[in-house]
Amino acid sequence: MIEAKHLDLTFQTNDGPVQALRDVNLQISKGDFVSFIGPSGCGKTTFLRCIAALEEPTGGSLSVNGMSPEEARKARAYGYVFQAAGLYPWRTIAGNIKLPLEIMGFSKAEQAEKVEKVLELVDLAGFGKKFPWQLSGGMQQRASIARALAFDADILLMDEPFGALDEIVRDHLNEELLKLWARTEKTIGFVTHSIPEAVYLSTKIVVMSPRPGRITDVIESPLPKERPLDIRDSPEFLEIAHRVREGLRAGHAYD
Amino acid sequence: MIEAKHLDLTFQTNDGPVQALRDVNLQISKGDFVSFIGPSGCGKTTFLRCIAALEEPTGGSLSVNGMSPEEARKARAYGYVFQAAGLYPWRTIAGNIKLPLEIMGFSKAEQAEKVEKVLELVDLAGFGKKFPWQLSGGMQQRASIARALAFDADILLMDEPFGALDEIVRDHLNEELLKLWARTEKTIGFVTHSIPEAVYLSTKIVVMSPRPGRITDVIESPLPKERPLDIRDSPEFLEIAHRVREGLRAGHAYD
Amino acid sequence: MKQVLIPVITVVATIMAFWYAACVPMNIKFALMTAERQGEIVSPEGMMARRDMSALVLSVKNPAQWSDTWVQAKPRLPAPHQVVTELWKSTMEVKPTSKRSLVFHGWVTLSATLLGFVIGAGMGIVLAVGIVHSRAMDMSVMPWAIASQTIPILAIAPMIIVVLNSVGLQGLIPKAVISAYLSFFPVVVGMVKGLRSPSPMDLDLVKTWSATKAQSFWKLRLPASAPYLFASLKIGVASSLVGTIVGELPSGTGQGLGFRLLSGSYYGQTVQIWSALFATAILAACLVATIGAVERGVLKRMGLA
Amino acid sequence: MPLVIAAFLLWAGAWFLNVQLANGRGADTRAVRLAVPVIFGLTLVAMWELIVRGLALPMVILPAPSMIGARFATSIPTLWTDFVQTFVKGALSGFAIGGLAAFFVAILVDRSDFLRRGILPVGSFVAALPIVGTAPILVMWYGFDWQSKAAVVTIMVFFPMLVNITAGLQETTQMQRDQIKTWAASYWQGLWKLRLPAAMPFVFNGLKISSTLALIGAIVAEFFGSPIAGMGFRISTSVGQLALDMVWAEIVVAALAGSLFYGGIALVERWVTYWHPSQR
Amino acid sequence: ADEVTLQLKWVTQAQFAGYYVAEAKGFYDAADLDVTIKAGGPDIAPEQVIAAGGADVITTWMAAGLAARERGVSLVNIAQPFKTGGLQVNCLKAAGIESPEDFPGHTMGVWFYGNEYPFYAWMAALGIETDGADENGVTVIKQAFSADPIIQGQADCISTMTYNEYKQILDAGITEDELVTFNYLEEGFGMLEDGLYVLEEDLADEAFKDKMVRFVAASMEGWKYAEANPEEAAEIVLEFDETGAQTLEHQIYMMGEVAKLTAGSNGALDPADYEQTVATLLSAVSPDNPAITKEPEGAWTHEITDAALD
Ligand SMILES: Nc1ncnc2c1ncn2[C@@H]1O[C@H](COP(=O)(O)OP(=O)(O)OP(=O)(O)O)[C@@H](O)[C@H]1O
Ligand SMILES: Nc1ncnc2c1ncn2[C@@H]1O[C@H](COP(=O)(O)OP(=O)(O)OP(=O)(O)O)[C@@H](O)[C@H]1O
Ligand SMILES: Cc1ncc(C[n+]2csc(CCO)c2C)c(N)n1
Ligand SMILES: [Mg+2]
Ligand SMILES: [Mg+2]
Repeated sequence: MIEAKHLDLTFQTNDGPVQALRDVNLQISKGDFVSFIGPSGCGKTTFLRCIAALEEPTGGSLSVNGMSPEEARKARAYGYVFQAAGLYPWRTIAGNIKLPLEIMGFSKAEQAEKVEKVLELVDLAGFGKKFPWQLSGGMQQRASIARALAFDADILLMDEPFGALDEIVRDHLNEELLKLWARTEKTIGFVTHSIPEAVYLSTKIVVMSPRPGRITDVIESPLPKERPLDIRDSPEFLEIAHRVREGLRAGHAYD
Repeated sequence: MIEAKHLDLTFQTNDGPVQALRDVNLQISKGDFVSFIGPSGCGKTTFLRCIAALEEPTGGSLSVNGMSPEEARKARAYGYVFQAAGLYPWRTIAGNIKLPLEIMGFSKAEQAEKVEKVLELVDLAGFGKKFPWQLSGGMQQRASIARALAFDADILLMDEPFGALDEIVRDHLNEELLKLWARTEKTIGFVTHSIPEAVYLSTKIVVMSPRPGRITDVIESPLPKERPLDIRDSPEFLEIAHRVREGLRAGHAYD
Repeated sequence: MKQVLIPVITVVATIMAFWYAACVPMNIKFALMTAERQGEIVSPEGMMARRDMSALVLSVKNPAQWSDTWVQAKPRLPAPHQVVTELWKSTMEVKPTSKRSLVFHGWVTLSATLLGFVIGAGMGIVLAVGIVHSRAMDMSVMPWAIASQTIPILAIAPMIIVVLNSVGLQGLIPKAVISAYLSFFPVVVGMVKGLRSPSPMDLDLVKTWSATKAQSFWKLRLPASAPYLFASLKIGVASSLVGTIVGELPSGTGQGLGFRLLSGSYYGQTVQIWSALFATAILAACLVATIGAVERGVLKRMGLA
Repeated sequence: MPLVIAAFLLWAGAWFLNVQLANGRGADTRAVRLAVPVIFGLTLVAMWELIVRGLALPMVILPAPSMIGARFATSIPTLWTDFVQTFVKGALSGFAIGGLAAFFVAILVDRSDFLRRGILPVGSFVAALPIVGTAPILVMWYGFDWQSKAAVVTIMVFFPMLVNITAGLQETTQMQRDQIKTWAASYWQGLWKLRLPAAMPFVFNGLKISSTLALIGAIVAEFFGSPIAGMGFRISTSVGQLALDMVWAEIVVAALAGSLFYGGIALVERWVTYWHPSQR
Repeated sequence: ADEVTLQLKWVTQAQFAGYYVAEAKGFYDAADLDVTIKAGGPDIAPEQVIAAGGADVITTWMAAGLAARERGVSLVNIAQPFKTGGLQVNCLKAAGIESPEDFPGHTMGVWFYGNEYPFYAWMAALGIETDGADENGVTVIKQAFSADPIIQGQADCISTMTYNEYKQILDAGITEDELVTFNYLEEGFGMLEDGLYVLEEDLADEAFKDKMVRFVAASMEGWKYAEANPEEAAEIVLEFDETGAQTLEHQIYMMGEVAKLTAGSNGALDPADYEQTVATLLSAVSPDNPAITKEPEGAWTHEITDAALD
């Protein structure tokens, strides 16, 4: 459903060209939960941005639902969650979630209804009238996820959405995200630096390595769809985590 | 060597008083590696700041090497590493490391020599002439650690120094930090959100809980001083991690 | 409130003390001359003997004449109470519609200032929108906007007035044009900064929703620029007032604080100059405070304050 | 009339060219960065010439650029003396005095919160006193030569500089200040090693604003009394003699000097604050 | 009624009392004219205003009028209500000045903005340089339009008008016998002040000419009324002053002095005075004094006054 073939992307910078992606091949099917993991600068963000048509590949081909990413974006196929919550401080939580709906031209009634629904989904019912800075970091991040969910895009792209949160909150949001995914059957692309997080969430883990950014390993997870938090102590889990770690080390600057 | 007795700290804010620390009792001996873990807002940073005399406790007593924290600071007992690298962009890496040395009045020759030494220690030999923005986040963080080490303070206080790094770099720096600690016998106070990190590094883990901030558990680690990275898969390790997680959960807002 | 009031009062009191003290050497020569004419003994005697002496020395030698330095009709430096009295007389003791009233002149100046400010700020905003959205405009207009501000406005103000006069525009409009010329620049600079303040991430976000240029302007850039806009509006309104005053100097229509300022200087009426000067500063302070109040209101409603 | 139409056609053509250049391939090269504003400026000048000729405006209303250029070329010695009198003696010295004074007061204000809360509001009120009102007073006090001009400039420059330096000194993060505290640095060490360097972007912002103010202030002050040299003197007397070409020649000098001064400061800024994200 | 716009050379004051009186007393109305009087100011050049079409008729000094004529603004003097001029130089005796020979080595305040022509002509005739005070030169400063420099001790000599700044010096406490006064007229460098000028091309139009005839006649009626009733004239001027800054006392004084200058004129230009002005200007052409470089032609006419004074 998302298909990258021999994807290349080179940035022209003052210091000369930087090859951010080289010969990236990947297939993501509908309903997959794909994690991207790899050291800083390996091109995870760049790849996600290519999918969302925020970046123009310089080589190879990329199709989304059989369309070009540009067309898919026009068809509003994407919900994108950035690393920081990125809520607009001059809008309330509800106002922030409403924003993409206004832009996409939903009616007032639909807007209100959808906002209500997603706020509930991320456990923020009742906080709609607050401004972002009146909420804790974790709550803001959930609001930002709610915003990406509000217009029911098929594909959810999340770039280190939980990077700034503490472990307990993160665990909690991981659980919630899995539930949501199970319920909605969305396709999710997810960037993280945490091995346990990647293993816990994904059906497919893509390990990348830098200079130039390329895919070094794609691991299909044998874990069941139903995943309690303590699955993380199971041998299968540790086994996959080990494989991811090895893959990472191989491509890393140290060692 | 550091001793807190019935320590209280209340901030006066516009919305009324906020009790950040309540009845905190803790003894840290010379050479200890103490980690502080706990949910956001539980007072970890505040406690570290009290030790470094950046915050004035409103009750109880706190002594460092038998002096008041203020006196200890004047005696330059502390190396403090903040969460963000906080390097000055207008100085090179070497210039940044030199800064505290200049302030403390070391001679030029001593400065150069010490800079050389710590740059080596954190694997940055050869990067002295670069500016901070020319380095990756991980390298910046190491430079900031080097700066805190340069003047050989007895006590190293580190507030989430590795929070912004990816897992592999973090593992690497954890190893290095342990080696350094073993070699120098410094006393280290270390704030983290990561349970494995806390367990891996510490001789003593302090679990805190918020509203008001207090210590809920102090765990002495039975792990040996020599710790290879894969000690993290050992049962003792998992056992301690479990105890920390339980302690955290007990004090956390969720559940 | 108290945290601001006490320091301000202290500083003002200090300035007052210095001011009264400064009046002595500033006005001593005239005081000595009048005293001598009235037969008092001053040292040294004779106006010409004093002409080239330092005012400080004269002040020290003649403490008896100090009090005379605070009550002269046309002093070099009027004493604070003289200025305050004149301000009071020309605002409170005459009808606000009388041409002797500073309220009347203030109103004339204010109306031109407001018109000029609206034109200037409007132009500034439009230019900024253009600059942010068109690279060609950004590259060509900005350097010339800076250069335009290095032109001494006082030099071209008379020409602007003469030219506008000849096409039948008089009074308010020429002043407003000059006032607009001075106020557009800070607004352009601040507004460009503000419209560019959304981070690349913010911009990418609306892009993922396929927002049009207009949508991302109204929903993202404009609200994000609000704090910058208000900061530059405050500078702009102050410049606007300066512009109006400059426009009044040569215009000769005779109404407005600027004209009052100058006509004071033709006739050596220092007290009148100073009171007009303070009236202008008070007017500026009020304008800035008004914008500040609007700012607080708007930003509060936007959740930004 | 045909000339006027030609002017607008020229405008349209040049604008089209600029749009092409600015959105074209080499838009980031130095040459294009320079060419676009230059083309814009030249177009304005050409339009001016065409319109003045087209409408046959009398010279005493608005001289054509060619006349101004001719006058400029023949009056270089006069323009130079005026420039020295106004810019070098009046504006530069006032600029330096005002900047230094602002710097010292900023440190005072920085050391005492009481003074900050007292001086800043009063200072902003004083700054609102219109220059055209204070200039005659200062000429009365400091005489007709450049000293009174420097005094006017000092007053104009002082407050923007003070505000910017004070804001700049607050620019460091709490973390940076805490950090330097853990090293037990003295106030002056902290100021010198941390807060001043951090304040530099603000200081330069203030310098840039002040640079245009300084020249304008010096010129304006000359309207209220001057020796028989100086840009303000020449402008005001030439208007009376209806030598509008001379007036504009002086305005050109003012704009040139002002822009160069501004550009020079921007260059130094680049060099001093090389580390700031806006310069990278 | 026919509309006429008059641009004055300076701010509203008794110097222009005749026009304000004619307006207030209805003399213009009686002549079927609707006159707009525009006050001037320090940076308003009436010659520029009339060239730009902002006025039908202006008052200005003849030197400035002739200079403008040479620069392409074809001004023509149609009437000269001021017979003599009020421009003078006042010096402090105490500074050691008794006669023009004493000027060198001193600082002199001069009005520029087109008023400097007589000064430079005079200095040229005296052989005094104007580039700095030394044994045969003076330092010239550009005096603002007030008497401050002599009062503040910044200059030893300043320019004054008999009817204005001179009184300010006296008011500041300097007495008449502490001052020496040099009147330009008496020194032989007098230049006609405050004449009425229009554009030559306008004069080709008979209707315009007729308007001007009525205007000059009514204005002269105003002047004569003002001379006869100085206090009432001063009050009228005060009425017209929009700044509210003038004082009655000062305007009465000014009216008294101005009356001395207008007394000898019936409105018609005396060609002998014109000749003297031109000769003075031509005698001292220099970069400092670029008023005129050649004998002007057609710069005045008696057509209007001849008709008006019938
Ligand atoms: N706009 C750009 N211009 C030039 N180079 C860029 C640009 N964006 C990214 N790069 C470079 O491309 C490479 C890949 O960057 P990318 O942001 O995709 O990495 P990442 O895997 O997301 O890293 P991180 O974990 O730090 O977010 C890096 O070397 C980066 O410096
Ligand atoms: N300067 C201050 N003024 C008022 N309240 C403060 C201040 N500093 C901290 N607090 C409050 O004190 C409490 C403890 O804060 P502290 O920063 O020590 O938490 P923390 O454990 O370090 O949290 P985190 O993990 O988010 O860094 C919080 O409720 C915080 O809001
Ligand atoms: C533009 C202009 N300014 C000043 C004068 C000289 N002058 C004539 S009357 C007068 C008012 C004071 O008496 C002054 C200053 C002038 N002729 N034209
Ligand atoms: Mg990234
Ligand atoms: Mg903290």
